[in-house]
Amino acid sequence: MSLAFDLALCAFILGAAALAVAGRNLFGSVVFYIVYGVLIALAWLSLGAVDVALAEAAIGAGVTGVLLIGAWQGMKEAGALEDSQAPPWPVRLWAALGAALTGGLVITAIIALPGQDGLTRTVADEQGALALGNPVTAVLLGFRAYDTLLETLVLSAALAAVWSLSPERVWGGIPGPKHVSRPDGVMASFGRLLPPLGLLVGVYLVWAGADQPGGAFQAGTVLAAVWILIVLSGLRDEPRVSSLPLRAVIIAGPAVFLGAGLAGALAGQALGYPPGYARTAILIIEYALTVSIAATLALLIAGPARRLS
Amino acid sequence: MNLLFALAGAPLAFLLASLIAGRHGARLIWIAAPVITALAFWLALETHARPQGGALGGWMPPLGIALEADGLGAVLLLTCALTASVTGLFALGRYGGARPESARRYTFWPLFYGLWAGMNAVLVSRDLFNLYVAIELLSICAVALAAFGSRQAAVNYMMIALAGSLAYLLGAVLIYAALGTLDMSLIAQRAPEARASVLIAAALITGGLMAKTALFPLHGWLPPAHGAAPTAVSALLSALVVKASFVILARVWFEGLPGLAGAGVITAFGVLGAAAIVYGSVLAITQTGLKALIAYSTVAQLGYLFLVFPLAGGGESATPWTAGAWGAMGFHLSAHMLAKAGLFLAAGLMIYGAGGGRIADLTGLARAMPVTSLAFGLCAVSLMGLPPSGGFMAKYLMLIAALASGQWHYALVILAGGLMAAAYLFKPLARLFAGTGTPAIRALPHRSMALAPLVLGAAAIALGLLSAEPYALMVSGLPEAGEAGLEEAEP
Amino acid sequence: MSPGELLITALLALGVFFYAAGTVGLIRFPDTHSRLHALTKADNLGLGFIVLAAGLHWGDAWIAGKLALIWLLALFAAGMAAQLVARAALKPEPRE
Amino acid sequence: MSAAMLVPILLVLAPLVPALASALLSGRARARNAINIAFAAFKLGVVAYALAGVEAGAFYEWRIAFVPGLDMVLRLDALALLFVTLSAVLWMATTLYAIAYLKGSAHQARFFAFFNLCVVAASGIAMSGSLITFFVFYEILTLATWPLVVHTGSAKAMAAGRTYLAYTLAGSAALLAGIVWLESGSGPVEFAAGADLSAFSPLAASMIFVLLIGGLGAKTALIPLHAWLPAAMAAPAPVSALLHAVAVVKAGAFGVVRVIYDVYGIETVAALGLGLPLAALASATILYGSLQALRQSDIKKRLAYSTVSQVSYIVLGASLAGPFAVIGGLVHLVHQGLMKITLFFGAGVLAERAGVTDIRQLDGVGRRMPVTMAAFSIAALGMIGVPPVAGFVSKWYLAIGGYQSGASWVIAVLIVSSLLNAAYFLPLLYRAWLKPAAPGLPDRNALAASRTWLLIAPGAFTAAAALGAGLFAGFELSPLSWAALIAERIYLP
Amino acid sequence: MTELLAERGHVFALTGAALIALGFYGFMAQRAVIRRLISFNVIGSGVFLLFGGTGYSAAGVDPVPQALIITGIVVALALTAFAAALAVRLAQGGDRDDGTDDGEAGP
Repeated sequence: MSLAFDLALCAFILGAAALAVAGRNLFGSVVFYIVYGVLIALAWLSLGAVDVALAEAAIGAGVTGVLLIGAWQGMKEAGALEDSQAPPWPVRLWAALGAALTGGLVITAIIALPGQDGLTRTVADEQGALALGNPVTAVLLGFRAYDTLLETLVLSAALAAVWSLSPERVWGGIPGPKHVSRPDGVMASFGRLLPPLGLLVGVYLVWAGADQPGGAFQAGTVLAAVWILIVLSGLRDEPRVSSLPLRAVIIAGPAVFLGAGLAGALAGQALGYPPGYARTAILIIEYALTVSIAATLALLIAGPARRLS
Repeated sequence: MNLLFALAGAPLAFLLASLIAGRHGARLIWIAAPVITALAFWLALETHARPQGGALGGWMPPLGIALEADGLGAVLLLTCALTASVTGLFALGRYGGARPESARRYTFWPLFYGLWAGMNAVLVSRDLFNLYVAIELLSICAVALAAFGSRQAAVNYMMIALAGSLAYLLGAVLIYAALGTLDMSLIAQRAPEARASVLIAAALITGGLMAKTALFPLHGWLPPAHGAAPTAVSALLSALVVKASFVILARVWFEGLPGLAGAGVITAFGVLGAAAIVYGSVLAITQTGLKALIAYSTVAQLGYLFLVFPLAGGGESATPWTAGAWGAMGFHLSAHMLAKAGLFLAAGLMIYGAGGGRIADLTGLARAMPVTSLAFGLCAVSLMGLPPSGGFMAKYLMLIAALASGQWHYALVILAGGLMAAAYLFKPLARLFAGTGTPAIRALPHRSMALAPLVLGAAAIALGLLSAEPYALMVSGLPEAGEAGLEEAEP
Repeated sequence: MSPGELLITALLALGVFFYAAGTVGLIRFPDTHSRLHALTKADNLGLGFIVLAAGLHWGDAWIAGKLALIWLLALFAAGMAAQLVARAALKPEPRE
Repeated sequence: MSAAMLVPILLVLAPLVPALASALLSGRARARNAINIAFAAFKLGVVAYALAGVEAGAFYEWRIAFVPGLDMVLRLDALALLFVTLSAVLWMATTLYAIAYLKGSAHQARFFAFFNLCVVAASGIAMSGSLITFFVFYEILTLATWPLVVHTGSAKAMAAGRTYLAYTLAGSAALLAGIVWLESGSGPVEFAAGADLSAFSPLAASMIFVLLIGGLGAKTALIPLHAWLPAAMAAPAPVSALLHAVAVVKAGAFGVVRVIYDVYGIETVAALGLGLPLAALASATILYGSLQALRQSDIKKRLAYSTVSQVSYIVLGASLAGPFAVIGGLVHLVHQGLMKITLFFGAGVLAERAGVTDIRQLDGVGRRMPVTMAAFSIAALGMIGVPPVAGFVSKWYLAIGGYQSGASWVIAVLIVSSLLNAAYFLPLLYRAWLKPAAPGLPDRNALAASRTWLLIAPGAFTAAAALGAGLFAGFELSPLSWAALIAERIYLP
Repeated sequence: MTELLAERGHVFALTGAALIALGFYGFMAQRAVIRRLISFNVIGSGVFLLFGGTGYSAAGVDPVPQALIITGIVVALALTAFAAALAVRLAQGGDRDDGTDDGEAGP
């Protein structure tokens, strides 16, 4: 990818970001944010970080975009959309000054960076012990597995936090609006056609994650998208918030991961995998994580419980 | 190192268990409290011999993550375990019992264990990015619990938390870009190589953490959030959450970048700390609502912690304990943790009993609720820094460090802070004793709920009387900058 | 420019032309439905030509197959999105 | 746990048991009173044992480290024992008195809990062997006495509580400032060793001294820090008795004595030229207190101002160099305690039984309540300094001390103050004994019926003790000889 | 070629810095929560772009930052999800709205 393409891409990114941040109409800003997310994914592709590009496209642009559209919808229904009045000029001036200062600081810091060669070689040397081809997965689930463990728990805590906002009278009910569609219409037929393919792609992403770009989070997002597709096309309704199997699915991934960590601790090396079995252990954890992440992301998008029927 | 992982992992396990336990989620606290406190106590015993630590999964930094707990970490883990256990048992009154599952009764427990796990994770880790994820887990649980009270306050808290975490993340990213590692001990070794970038990164990290610790002038979000939250939640927020970001700040400056802090930075911390003490106390004195008063008291008490930066060295005085200010920070952190949680729990009981949140409604409650009033008194004694409490030991050691190093202006601020604390804490205390008749109060869900603040208050007082052991533990394994002071310590 | 490259550039030009047509349609047409019509038809066709051009450029059947699959999925996505937007546009604005 | 360590712990912690018992047995008054009396007696026994021990040169000390190098020390030296004996004796008397006085009134459980806590603090102050220990118990005393001052909960009591807190907490801040400044330079200060002031310039040492004495002055009611004492009269009588005669005021004076003798040492104080200004301040307080007492018509307010002036005798004694002044100051610590508590017991009985709170109502009370008024009169005469009551002994030694140390104006001050004492006490006695009974006074048998011996006996006992301390001053175990023993140990260590 | 490649890392790093400044402006200037969330995400992706850019070398982006960025993206998602839900719930119900809340069932 040539420098010219990069510069053009960066220009587009900055343009999309400016429109997303300072756009007049809120819905317009949200849409431009999604465009911005996709462009950032392109930037990661141009940098050769395919894992991150996948994550950014799926989670950064995709799920966050859907969340923001959902929030916009919620605000519209609640009549709290008082957008398009520009903030008073002193605030804007101070914000601009602060932004310039921060930007300047960061740029001077970047320029003053010594040429650091980072840990690329170290990861390459060490990842043999985990028998994993993909260095990113080796870091995510091997060297810095503790970060990833905490992160999955952050997701579960976020879900508990979103559910804590449910009005008491509908607790135990179903999150999200009721979607209905003509039984044989386009939505219903596509809703039946695409999920198997989505499932296939998701499973492939996890399986490939060990040696090529992919992994639990990206796959989880794809599976969550499949779930949303099914619900959106009215084929199935969201599960009740209080259903036990749903809760079991949510905690399955983190529980397996934490269990592996604690088992390692009992065996003398916390979060350490038994020599030789590292790859299998990591794959098991990844599969469990994918299922839980898919469920958690879908439920985060659906939001707090909203209706009982 | 396995013990440290277990200490961070145990609350996580209970988080997951409470997610699936549904109606019986509340009863888990009866298992969680003893288990985690026992683990923390075991760690304290181990750390007494030598600081505990090790690389997770066997991968040494800079590649892997190293967990480490020095004396201060062990004491804070134990105090945090005690406070969280007692507050958890107290919360059974509202979020437990045989009642059917409700949104709040169900989601309180995972958020409670998430908060506890976040605290433990912050106290055991020395890796900048790992601390970021831990403090995010802590923040999301804290904001969600604050939303149990006032959602508007929770939104403001969320915005500040987001800004703070971004600034911290940016700082951590720049440090990795400059030094190629995120582990504090390695950062200390490599810091001089890229002074300019590391300084900018440190400024960003400090700004972010100051926002999360609600240090004056970034404290606006704390009083509404802590004041309006339900009792158990405000106790958790004021006692535990604000301390985690301070501990990270102290670790970053004392262990990560010891030689880097110029005189200007250190005095800035001192001045901001002093301003926080004065501002918080004056605001607390003028409050009419009891919980608002206690919330502003938190803003003031946090100011004391920031005085440790200028006082760290304490000068090579005749006093045999030159590490005074580091020990003082340890005492202040743990005593405030116990006393503030106890104070909020007692205040919650009194407000529930008297049926009104204003200080004027408390008239004569000492007669109607003697045990709760005694607990309120004990906690107030520690917050005022009057002997024989842990708060007094902190104040005493800080004063010694201030005068031994010739910075007597900080001593004046500390003494004035103590007097102002007495002013705003005796206001409700006097109300309790005023009036002649015994006011009618609403019966508490469980008679034994008043024991929770009493245990915490007694612990705060005991920390002052039996202070030799905790002190010895706190100063074991303290960073070299903690003893020689931020400026003198060469990295 | 060898004949192969010539063909690829032509296809790319054709693709870009259709995208431009779709955008013009988006700006000019009065109501939502006609705009939807323009967008789904023109852009997808444009995408088809670009996919064809890319396939030829790399010349590897495996990559061309994957690109075709991507185009197919894009069609599905565009179809469903059009359905949703149309249905949202039809429904009277919820009582404000 | 050898006896050397057990005795100090027992003496300090003994009252904790009745404190907890009172709090928990809020229902059964009889059991609570029994426990209170039992433990007061038990403490007296331990004090007697300790007296014999220290006389024979035994050494009682208990030590626990706050922080390595900074120890909480409880040590029974001669000076400590003097104050502990006084507090034990008066605690027994006040317990009996309080039981009778508060019979039937509300919230006794809380009263006795904090009452015993005060005694813990007072004995802790007496036996503290290091400056930090002194400060810890000094503050516990403030926290324990405040609930007693606001016990009734009336608006007046709350206002008195606020004033009390304002003065004592400000004083404690000054005291802490002095202690920390001193200890940051000289390391932790123990009373036996005293502080080495080498690290301080004379000016700094003097400023520290002013801070310490200023901090302690708040509780010693030196002017201008005395305003809380008259205001605290809103508290019930046993509280005023305990506050003025035994605990709070004496703690301040005892602190001044400790600072002068054991922290700075008499020669340093004299060398820094701090002795005379302190003596002047004490004399000013003596005269001011007496003058204010003259103007009060309420009995308890008059006694309060009298306390303001009497406590400064101790400070005067301590500030004058010379063995006699030392003896005079220390022995007045005990004598003033005995006499003042009798006066307050008497005032309490008058107010409780006969409804007499103002001087004008005193006419003819002597015949109606002979025992109480007799005790009251003995104590009043003692305060004036009429031999053979104890007051005379301490004033006599103070006069000699003043003369010996070349400050002859002290004798003038003592004479003038004795005259003033007479001016504000004699009218009370004259009205009580020589005036016909006022119409409003309840008649003899009404008083006889409501009179319980438990209310009157403590006053009589303490009056007899005051008389005894004067008559048998020469006796080997009397306060005077004990004070001489202390002075001897100070001058010939 | 290599310094050009390294240069490309810096292009994206500087873009990241610009995005941070842009997002900072948006976060500080706006009052509506949804808009501030958009700015938050812009800053977040800017920081990650900077992280990736500075970690870029001839052998591609350093895998440790890549892993941390994926973790960071997921954490940012969790925060955005909760913040959005909180903002909507505040807009719907006001502050202490539903009386049906299990109320002051205890202190």
